[in-house]
Amino acid sequence: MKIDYIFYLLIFPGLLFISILGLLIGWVDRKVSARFQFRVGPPLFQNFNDFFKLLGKETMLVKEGVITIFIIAPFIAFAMIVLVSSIIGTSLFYNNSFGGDLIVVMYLLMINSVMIILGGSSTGNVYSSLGAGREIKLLLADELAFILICLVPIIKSGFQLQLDGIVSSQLQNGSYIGSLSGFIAFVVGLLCIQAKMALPPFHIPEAETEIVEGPFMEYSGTLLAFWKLNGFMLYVTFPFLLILLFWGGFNPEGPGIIWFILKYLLIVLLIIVIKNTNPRIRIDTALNFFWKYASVIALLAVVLAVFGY
Amino acid sequence: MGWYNKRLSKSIWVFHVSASPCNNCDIEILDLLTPKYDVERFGIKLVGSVRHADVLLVSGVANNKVAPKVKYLYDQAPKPCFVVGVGTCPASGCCFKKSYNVPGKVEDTIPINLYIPGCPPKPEAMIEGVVKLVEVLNG
Amino acid sequence: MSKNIIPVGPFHPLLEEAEYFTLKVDGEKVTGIDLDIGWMHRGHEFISETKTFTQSIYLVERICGICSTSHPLACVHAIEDIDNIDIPLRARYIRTLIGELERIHSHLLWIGLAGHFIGYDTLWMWAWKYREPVLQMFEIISGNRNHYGMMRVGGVAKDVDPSSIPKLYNILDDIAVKMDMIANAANDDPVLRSRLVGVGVLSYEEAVRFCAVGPTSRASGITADVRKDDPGDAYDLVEFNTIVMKNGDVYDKLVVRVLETLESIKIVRQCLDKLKNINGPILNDVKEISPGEGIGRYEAPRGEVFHYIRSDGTNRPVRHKVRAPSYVNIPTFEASCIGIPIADALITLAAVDPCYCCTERSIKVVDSARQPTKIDLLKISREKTDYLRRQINGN
Amino acid sequence: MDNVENFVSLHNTKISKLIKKKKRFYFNVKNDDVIEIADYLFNKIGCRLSTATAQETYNGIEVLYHFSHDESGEYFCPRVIITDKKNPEMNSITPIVKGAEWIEREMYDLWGIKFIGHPRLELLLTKDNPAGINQPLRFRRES
Amino acid sequence: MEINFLVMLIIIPLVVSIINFILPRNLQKLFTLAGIGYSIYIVYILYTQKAESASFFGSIILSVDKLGLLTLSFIQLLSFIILIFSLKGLDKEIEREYFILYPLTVAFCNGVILSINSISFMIFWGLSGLTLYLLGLLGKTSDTPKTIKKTFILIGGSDAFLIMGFVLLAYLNPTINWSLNNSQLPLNSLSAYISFFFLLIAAFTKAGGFPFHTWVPDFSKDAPVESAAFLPASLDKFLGIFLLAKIVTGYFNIDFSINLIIISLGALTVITAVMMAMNQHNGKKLLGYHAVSQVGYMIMGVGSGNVLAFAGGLFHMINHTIYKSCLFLSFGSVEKKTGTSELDDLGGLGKKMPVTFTCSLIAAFSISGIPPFNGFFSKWMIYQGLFNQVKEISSLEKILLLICIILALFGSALTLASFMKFIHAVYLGKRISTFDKITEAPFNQLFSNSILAFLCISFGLLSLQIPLSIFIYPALTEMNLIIPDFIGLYNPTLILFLFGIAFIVGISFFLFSPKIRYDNVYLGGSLPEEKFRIAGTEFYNEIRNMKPLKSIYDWADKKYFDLYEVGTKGTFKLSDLFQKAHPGQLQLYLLYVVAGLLIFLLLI
Repeated sequence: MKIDYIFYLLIFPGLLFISILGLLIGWVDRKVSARFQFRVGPPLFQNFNDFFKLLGKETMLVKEGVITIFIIAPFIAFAMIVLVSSIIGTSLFYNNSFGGDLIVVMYLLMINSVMIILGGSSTGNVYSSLGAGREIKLLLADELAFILICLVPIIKSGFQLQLDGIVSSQLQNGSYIGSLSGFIAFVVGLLCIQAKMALPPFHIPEAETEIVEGPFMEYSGTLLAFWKLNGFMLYVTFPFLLILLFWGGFNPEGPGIIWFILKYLLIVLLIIVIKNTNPRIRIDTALNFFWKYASVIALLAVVLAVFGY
Repeated sequence: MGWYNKRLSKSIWVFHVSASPCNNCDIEILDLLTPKYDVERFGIKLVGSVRHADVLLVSGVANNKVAPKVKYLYDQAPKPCFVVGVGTCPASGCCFKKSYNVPGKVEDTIPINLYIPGCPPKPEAMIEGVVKLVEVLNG
Repeated sequence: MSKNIIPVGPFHPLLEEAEYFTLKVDGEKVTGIDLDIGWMHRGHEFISETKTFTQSIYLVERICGICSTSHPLACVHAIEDIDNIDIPLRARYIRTLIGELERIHSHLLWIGLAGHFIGYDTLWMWAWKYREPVLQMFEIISGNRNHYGMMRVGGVAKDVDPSSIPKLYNILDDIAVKMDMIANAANDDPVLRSRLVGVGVLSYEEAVRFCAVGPTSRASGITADVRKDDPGDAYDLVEFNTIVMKNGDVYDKLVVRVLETLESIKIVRQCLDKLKNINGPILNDVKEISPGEGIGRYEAPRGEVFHYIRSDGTNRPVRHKVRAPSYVNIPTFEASCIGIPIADALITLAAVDPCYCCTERSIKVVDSARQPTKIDLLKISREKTDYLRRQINGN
Repeated sequence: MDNVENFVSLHNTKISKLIKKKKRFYFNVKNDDVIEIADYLFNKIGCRLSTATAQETYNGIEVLYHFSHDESGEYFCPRVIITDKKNPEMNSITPIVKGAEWIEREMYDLWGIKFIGHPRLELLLTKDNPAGINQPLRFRRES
Repeated sequence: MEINFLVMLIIIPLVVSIINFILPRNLQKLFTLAGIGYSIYIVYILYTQKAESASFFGSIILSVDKLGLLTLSFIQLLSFIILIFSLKGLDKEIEREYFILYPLTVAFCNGVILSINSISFMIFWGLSGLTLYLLGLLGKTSDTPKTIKKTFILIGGSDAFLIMGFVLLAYLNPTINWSLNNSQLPLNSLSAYISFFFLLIAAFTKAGGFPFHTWVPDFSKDAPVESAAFLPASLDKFLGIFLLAKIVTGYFNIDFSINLIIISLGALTVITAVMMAMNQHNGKKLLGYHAVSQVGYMIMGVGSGNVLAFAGGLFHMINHTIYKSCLFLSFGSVEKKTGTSELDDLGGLGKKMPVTFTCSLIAAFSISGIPPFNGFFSKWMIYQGLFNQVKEISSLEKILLLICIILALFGSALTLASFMKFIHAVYLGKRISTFDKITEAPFNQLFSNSILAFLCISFGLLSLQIPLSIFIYPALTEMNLIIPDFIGLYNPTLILFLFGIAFIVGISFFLFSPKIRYDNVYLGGSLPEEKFRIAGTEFYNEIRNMKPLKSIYDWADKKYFDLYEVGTKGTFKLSDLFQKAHPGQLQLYLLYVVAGLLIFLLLI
């Protein structure tokens, strides 16, 4: 059994798969954004080049900072994303959960933000500290709505917490996105993952023109390479999670694989469209938006789900 | 090293150092990113933090006040880091070189690897300069 | 209470230039701002020792790359003001044409950068895409994208080629369509409005107190436009409106700039119409400047550019003072940035379209290279003698 | 033009050497009167302070203010001549016109003119300058 | 005579405390250590052999069941670890009193747990409140007397409720004769309800549950940090939750609607306390609010009526005492070194105190429920239990319970946020130059912190193997509660193992790129001056200033939600009224007399 898990973790759907897919999807993002802006955009392997170039660069450490945290933070976040992705991916592709259920996944997903905060603020840089503060506020903002939308599939599957249970329940009874509450939750979930990935309009923590990339300001070389990679890997993790929770998962029979790819690309495309048509909002606006609107709508979805709509 | 340089040549992240210029080179540098010239297709990206930079684009004459900061900035950049002087100012001092507030050549402050002359250089010239840098890196 | 201080600069990606603020913050709220400039100060005094009037026009062009026609224009106005030099009609139209094209390009540049500052890169790219044709027009007219070198005392250096006018018309029509689109977008876009309305308000009273100029003051309700108040060149011959808004927030500054761009397109079109018909000289050759003082001003994209030139009859100015619009607009940060979040404060900092190169120019063309007159020599020798005598006497 | 005549008639004891050019009025005032004149121009007529210029001549240091009356496009330019070149001092108008703060700081920086009553008289452009530039725009004489 | 170990558990600390009156300081420490060590040994013995109950005055007074044993063992363990921490570094002036009071407190707490008779329970309960008061008095801040008075009044009030509750219980159930054996009183009369709620109030006040929590943060702020770690963070939690567990399983037989009320109170505790904690500027007060907020999870678990959640609640009680003591103690080390507990003045100590920082970080991760630390496991068990519960109830109840679950889940995100601020303000960020010479804490403090941090990790990873199967499950089986075989899919060791593999793969990239350079902080070219720092305490100003929350926070700042403050204010208002009626004028008194006479006559 353990060998299987290591295969899941390292090859498919874990490390190798999501890092390569993530970098490629990152290219799709950059390319489509460029087309939005009447530009040509980068070549296909641009993100790979960026990554390997950063690996070869010098790593700068801050004398006064807490260096250990500074160094291990990106790798912990990296390992966490790989782990979560392989848990989600295994449930999707093999219909087999291991390691944890949805609550574990929800808590594990917070580690990325935690590591950004710890790594960023370990240097004592004021911008990083500001960015860390914004990151944690953003986490708070989207977490409430995210918890609420995660409850919808739990309720609809008869209080199943296992990911494979949610998938198989959908394979039997149809995707939750077809129901009213599922659809509402999916839309809110799309906004939540936008915020969780810190993409525009929620790129508040690393606002380049305000606080100079925020927590990533001091990072360079290999460590920065891994932060960038983490960011791209989230392009895989979160859409997969959304598909798993709301959109019927992955049906290995017949044209299921094509449907899956189309679903995935559609979600990525929606993310890119939202990304390119909005300015960065303020952190208090984000808090207001998520707490006063998105969460209320998500709560509505939860209530609807309880009553079976 | 060759393999690495090849990667570097395909992914140049530039940081813009404005060392008391007249703004024109700066605007033209930004112009490079915009739809008409779009240097992102060569993998060139403008970054906000010098820690991420591969190339510093220096414009201006580096007056007394800003010169030590430019030097400090260069020290803080992770190596290998190349410096490109954009415009006539870093190359010769343009019309400002006799001012009381201009300490001398920018070259005295930080080592400059490549000059792109012009007041301001056309974006095409800058792209050519970057291409030359890439050629140097590759071989 | 708030012990937290954030340095902004000298190399901050907010602005392309080196600048330095220290923001006092309480959490995300800005409670105090301190400005430190001088990073761009190039001090043209010693450079200019050998510059003649004509040369100094090219020198002031290098004050700032974005207002690279406003400074020369104000400079030649100042020189012309000394002797009341008349300029030919065609030259007046050409000057107005160049000036207004510059306004379009500068405002588009600001709109794009403002988009960049609020993290709206799509707006940035779109605005700059539509700015390219303006630069193309400059290239057709003057041969340069940025430093045009068009101004001369008594006229302009280069004529507009009549054969290129239809081409200019075409490009202008293009720009006009795109500008209409941007104007509509700025009016309707709920996202932009939600981000910019009510941000960084500069009230009318504060604007008066700080003597703000240009779009910064016009967004606060001050009706001041040099082009109307003191029309030089062809501004009294063309029709246009002064755009004034009331609220003084960043959104109003954006709207003022967008609408001004539309007005500029109107003016450019009128100039091109006239240039088709008017023929004549473009330069009234000025042989020498008599002693005296002159004030020249011009409404640059950012506000009033002010040049003061004093001549003593030689071919070099005795004193040449430049006051760029950003110089008076930048201190308004002290009024508009307090009490708002950092994210808003930084876009407010950018909203006056600050140009530090202009601010810190300090051009002073002192005549230390001029030949001292007989009286001066006498005076100096007397002072020297006095000095020596005191030395000898042992004081 | 009404403004000017009113102004001249009100302050005819305080101004001297009035030069009228087309829309530009240059006149000399004494150091003691500059605050009153500035107050009148800024608060009564509603002029905007464009800028101020200092200049060293052989007679002393001249400080020339430029007040712009935007409605008519007229310029009022009061000129103060400081004769003490070693230790130039004059009254500051910053308490009346906030916009003069930087202008006067710049003059303090580049010419060394001390503005009495300025709320924050610090170097403006060459502050923290490592080269130690000192009043660069003054005449430099060897002795 | 055969030694009764139960009596010994009370007698030995009591004797240690009495002898400590006369011993010199160093011997005092040794003696206390030996005493507590011996009580640990007794607890071990109690595990291995069946304990006999002790009888006095003809009735069984002391007895122990598995739940009590579980509580006892952790009381001894935590007391021992905190004692090691206090050996060195305590303020010299209070050392003497501290080492007298310390074993006394342990004795009384043991007494509460061991009592099977309600009278002895009440006596020990009251005495433990008294030692809490005395230990709090050792604090040195200017607010100490006020705070301690408040604590004493609240705790004393809760004692009164406890007595009334027990008296009512005995009145309703006369057969048991003041004994606390499982009476399983059904809630069918008003007096039963009153008795139940009186006991609930006592448990809530002791544990620090909403709305009787207000003494905990103030006490944590003003008392010495050892006392704060010892009492509100550890022992009082044991006592309060022990009583709550007894109430809901032993004394009363309750139905689900009561459970729902308790769960809602728990969720309210979680969310209100953590919202208050987020905006604190004093480190100890922040920790105090978290001590309250975590009680909410225990209340939710223990009061839910679901076996799994009950086990989770008990487990969370153990976990909470471990990580909260660790947080208090490590912050105590910082406070002793720097001399301040204001978060605004601290910062950047992670480099100077690496071990303390690591322990603190692990405890912070535990409290915010980051897998695979222990806090997560117990929270996860509670969620599992609640999700099992939610299947079987009506829709409206479902929605209410789901909202409670949402609040609890979101509460741990808020906890995380609050601790990110705490960690940032104390250990990360920029250090001010006065702290440049600070060194690591003394060995005994490091030792106890490390033990606690180690417990956090091991209880998280081996939760099924060690704490659950050794301590908690036996207690549950004794109560005839059946643990389901499958409690949910979460395998901490597997997760850590796989995480470790991915982490090693990642970090090997770094190890193979040896080009490393040390440099100053990059601040856009400006030099890293000392004034350029973010304290981190203002992180949540946006939340503080949000529209509806702002007014709530303002009210909270004015102490409108503090029952004690409202009560005192009300009392003073009332007495003011009476005072005004007595101005000392003879005529007025005469008028009163006449008026009273008139009323009297009219009434007759």
